[in-house]
Amino acid sequence: MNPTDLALRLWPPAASATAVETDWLILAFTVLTLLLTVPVFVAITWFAIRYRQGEPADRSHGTIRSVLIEISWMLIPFLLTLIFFVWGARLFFISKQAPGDAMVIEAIGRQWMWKFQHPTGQSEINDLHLPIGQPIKIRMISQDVIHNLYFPVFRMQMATLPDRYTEMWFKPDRTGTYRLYCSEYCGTDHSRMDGTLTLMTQADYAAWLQNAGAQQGGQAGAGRAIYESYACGTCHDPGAKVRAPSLAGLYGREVRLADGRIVTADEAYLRDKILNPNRQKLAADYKQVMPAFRNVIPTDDLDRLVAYLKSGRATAQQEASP
Amino acid sequence: MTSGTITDGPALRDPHTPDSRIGHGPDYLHAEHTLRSWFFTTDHKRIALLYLASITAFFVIGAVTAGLVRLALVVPDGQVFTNDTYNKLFTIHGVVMVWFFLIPSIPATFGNFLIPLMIGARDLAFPKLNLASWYVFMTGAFFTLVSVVLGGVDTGWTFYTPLSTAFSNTWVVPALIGVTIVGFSSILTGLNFVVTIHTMRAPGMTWFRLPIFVWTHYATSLIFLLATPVITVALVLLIAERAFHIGVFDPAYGGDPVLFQHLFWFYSHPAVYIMVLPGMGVISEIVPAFAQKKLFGYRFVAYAAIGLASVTFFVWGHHMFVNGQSDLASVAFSVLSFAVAVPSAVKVYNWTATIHKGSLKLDTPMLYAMGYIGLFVLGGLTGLYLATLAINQHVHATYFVVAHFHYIMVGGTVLAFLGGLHFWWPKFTGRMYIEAWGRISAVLIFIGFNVTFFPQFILGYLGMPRRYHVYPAEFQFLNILSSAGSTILAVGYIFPMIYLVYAIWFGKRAPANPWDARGLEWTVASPPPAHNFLTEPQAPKVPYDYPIQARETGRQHS
Amino acid sequence: MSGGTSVGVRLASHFATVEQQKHAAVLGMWAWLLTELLLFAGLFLTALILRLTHPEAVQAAARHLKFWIGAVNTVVLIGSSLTMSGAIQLSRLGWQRGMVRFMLATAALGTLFLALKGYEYYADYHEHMMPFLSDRPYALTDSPPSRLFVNLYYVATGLHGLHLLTGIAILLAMTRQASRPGFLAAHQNRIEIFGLYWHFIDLIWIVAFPTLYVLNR
Amino acid sequence: MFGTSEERRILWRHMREPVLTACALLIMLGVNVALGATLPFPHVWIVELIVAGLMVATILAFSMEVRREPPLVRLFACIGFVWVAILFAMTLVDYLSRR
Repeated sequence: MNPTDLALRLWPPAASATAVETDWLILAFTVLTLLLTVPVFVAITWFAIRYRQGEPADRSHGTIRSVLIEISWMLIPFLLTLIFFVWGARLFFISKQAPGDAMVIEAIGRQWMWKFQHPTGQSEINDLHLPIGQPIKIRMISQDVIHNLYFPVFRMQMATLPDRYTEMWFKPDRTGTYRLYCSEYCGTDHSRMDGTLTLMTQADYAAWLQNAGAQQGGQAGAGRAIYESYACGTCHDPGAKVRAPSLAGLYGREVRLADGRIVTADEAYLRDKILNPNRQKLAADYKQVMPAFRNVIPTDDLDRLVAYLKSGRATAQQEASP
Repeated sequence: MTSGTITDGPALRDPHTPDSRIGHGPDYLHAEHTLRSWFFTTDHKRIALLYLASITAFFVIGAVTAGLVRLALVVPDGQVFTNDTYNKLFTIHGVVMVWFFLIPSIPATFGNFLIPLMIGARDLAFPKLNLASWYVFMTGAFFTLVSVVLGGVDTGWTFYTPLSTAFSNTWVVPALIGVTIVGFSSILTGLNFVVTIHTMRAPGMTWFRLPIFVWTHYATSLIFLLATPVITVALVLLIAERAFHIGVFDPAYGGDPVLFQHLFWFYSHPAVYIMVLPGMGVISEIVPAFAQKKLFGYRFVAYAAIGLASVTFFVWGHHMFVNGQSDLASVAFSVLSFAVAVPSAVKVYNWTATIHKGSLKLDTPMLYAMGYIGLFVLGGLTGLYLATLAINQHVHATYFVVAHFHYIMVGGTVLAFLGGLHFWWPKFTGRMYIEAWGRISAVLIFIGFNVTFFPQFILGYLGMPRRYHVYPAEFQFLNILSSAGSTILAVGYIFPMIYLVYAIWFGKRAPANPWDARGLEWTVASPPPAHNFLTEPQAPKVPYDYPIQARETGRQHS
Repeated sequence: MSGGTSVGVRLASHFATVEQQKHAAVLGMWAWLLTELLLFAGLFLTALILRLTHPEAVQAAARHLKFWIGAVNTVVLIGSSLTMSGAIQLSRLGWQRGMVRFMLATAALGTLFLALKGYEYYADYHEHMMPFLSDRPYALTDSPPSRLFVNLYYVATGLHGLHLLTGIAILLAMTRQASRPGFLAAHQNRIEIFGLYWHFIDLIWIVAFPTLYVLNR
Repeated sequence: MFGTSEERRILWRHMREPVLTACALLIMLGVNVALGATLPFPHVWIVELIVAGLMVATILAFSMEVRREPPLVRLFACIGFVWVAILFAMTLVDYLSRR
């Protein structure tokens, strides 16, 4: 389906269970809104006609227990709307907890384009192809200003920040071609930072991956090349002249720092150490000699490098060399 | 008089109000005539008119840029302007409308003019400071206009980092300086109001005899005092960031851009109530006057103003649900945002109850007030949609948000401003405008507004992001509808500018109390004498002492 | 020392009573101080967030601040608060000349504070601790986030210094007015109001000194 | 400067409170400086913060004479700190619960 098929559309398509539930949420909320507002509108109009100056009407007032009235119209609408807070918060938390088997897409926003990388290494600019029936987690970061990756069809968006990874996940359940946008204003060509989301069956997706045939070998494979090109091995390979911590099997291990703390070498740690090795987390028993790679290594290269370090290959590679 | 056909309008309906002007000294407009007597005046009424002229000029700038934005969006492929020009247009629209029209609109004009009159004082507590606040305002305006003349700003009115500090190539610093300075004008106005309301009330004018207008301005002034300095310091850091790269908000050095958003919204969310609360005050004056009935639930409405001004400081994070804020913070801010519904509901239901069994006159101010109630209710409830976490994940930063806050700011503040302008125009100028024209433009504005902004709710839910110059073609129909509505709105805005100004010279002379309204401001001549009260003002025993009253006693009223 | 002159406040035309006028002035100054407090609170909050996000870098930066100059400066400001209190007390007694001397002492202590602060900036400059100067190398380049704290320190102390400078200027202008006889008879409350402002600048420094110099060591 | 003993007596009567206030502030400052210079135990910042809070309270209550002011002024003196607490608390909810 082409998104431009309909000149006037009044409801957006939905392609995930969360999106459908969000639609129900807003519809139910609208019903409540109407219940709360229509009486006010009708009353104002009716009073305006009925009690116009000069109209003969009964304007006498009996005793009014105004405190009771006030408290009831303060609390009843509030409590009714709180139902929607709870419902909305529940959906929000579901959308924050990605299932463990989610397929991870790396996304990078920069002025003014999106770059997506599939777990198998293929990457696309602005467009994104995804399989249905499979939870998908997008890990994203920005290279410059704050962007915001927005998929109306999943009723979902999340900011990409320049300094840390953010995530969102969804499970597409309907094929088709839809839109994706940057929804956080990001400068001159903000409105050009959009693209097409294509949802396809698992088989079609596999075929597409074959044909797309970008860099094979995946993130980690590409990362090995990065590792070489930045000559990380000069110091970090076993037997190197400069004494630096071995990176074999580093990922996930506990590291003792110079100030006595113990931290887990997670992804953020690796990333931080590469960009800014001298910042705060000097590993114990080592001197500070590594140059900072902030503003040196592009974000996508860094992602691949970290993926390489995370993969078992770094271990195997280094243990193989004498 | 040209208005012979409509002399039966409500203006002169009440024959008993004596024209107390007769036999006394000149009114404030005619006390002096030199230019100097205007630009160096310390009379709160003249300063109010200086503000009125200035913010009207800024309203025109803001409205023209809005018109150009709507013009650009008639076509989806962005062929009217370059992207850069479009971005500058909506930035100017936002900056000018927020800081140079909406925030000072009602407080600096009506508040300045009416608060001393309503509480029975000769002036505000610090008249020179009041004049100084106008000069500070104009200085800030100067810097902002300089940035526009030099080539404009393209950051959006929110100035998010690091776009505004490290990436934009436009005149950000002069615009930031302008906004920083104009904040001080707000602070000085708020300070003056707080002190005046506390210390300058006439003998017998206790807190619960004050009009709600004064209560809402008191609440607004507290926000001025407590919120504005935080954005001042945030903007100072932003200026330092841009000029010296101090890095506090710059991720390149380890700074956190989200911290700027926290500081920004700590002010800018309460700023919404700076715009809304004074409007609620205006409506609370108009509705009882045109229903000839005591305001229902006076104390609750008064407390609700203070309640809104306090609760609003706990909800700013609902602007940041998808901006990298922690989930726990998002949930906390979400539930607190729902609490805003309580005092808002108090206001709306009490206005409706006030109309019940009143004796209604549907004159221009009342038409605006009824429009206000309807649009404010829609704007407020769609605000709850946005505070709902799951819905926000979808419609954040889309046209749904744009529609929502225009329902609050145009449907709310601007309609209240226009309603108040018509309600007190006879008091300001001593002249009546032509009622028929007033009613026509009120209806035009209501229709034009809804045609302009209701389609934007749909556009937003369909997923059209805001600040998009080039947009997918399937959104074109609704955008054209919206642009068409804006032309109706524009006509509705132009009419009052003509007939109100016309009335200054050619309108029928207004009596002291053309609407048979209660409140001390209606006991003095129109326009008021230079020093407000010729005799000691007598505070009423009961506020809103209208003929029709709903009472606990069950006593009958006609 | 001559005995006290009469003490009072001249009524401005738009007030009904002198009491009302004095009350308005005190309340007005407190309202202003509210905004000042929130203004500096934004900076202190930023400092706290920096400390939370970059603890080591902030400590490294804070250790480079001139702790002892900061401490001495705090003593100077506490002293100036004392002399300001003295001026207020004497104004109530109507001892105008003594009051003027106390005011001059206050201004002198304020100036001493600024002078010490200036020396501190000068020393920082020499030690390459001015990271916001783009053409001058920065001492702690190995810890980029430390520059955030150091820069924030300049913004905060600069803003405080600006307030102090304004205070000294107002104080000197008032001293000039008060050197003419009859000042206290017409404007005694100006001293009280200004005293609130001066003590408040002191208060801000009392918060700023631990926030910037002490807590992060 | 203050000639007669009578005048000195009056002066001292009026200056006693400011002088005592200043002494108290200097002592508290001394404690904070000593703690800051020696760092005797971890988390000393808690003590330092409490001392700084006491100094602020002392200035408010004695130097600025809040305790002699009417309730309205006391309210104004407090309300600013309440709002600072709102600003800090709500912002920290975000920063302390970030992953």
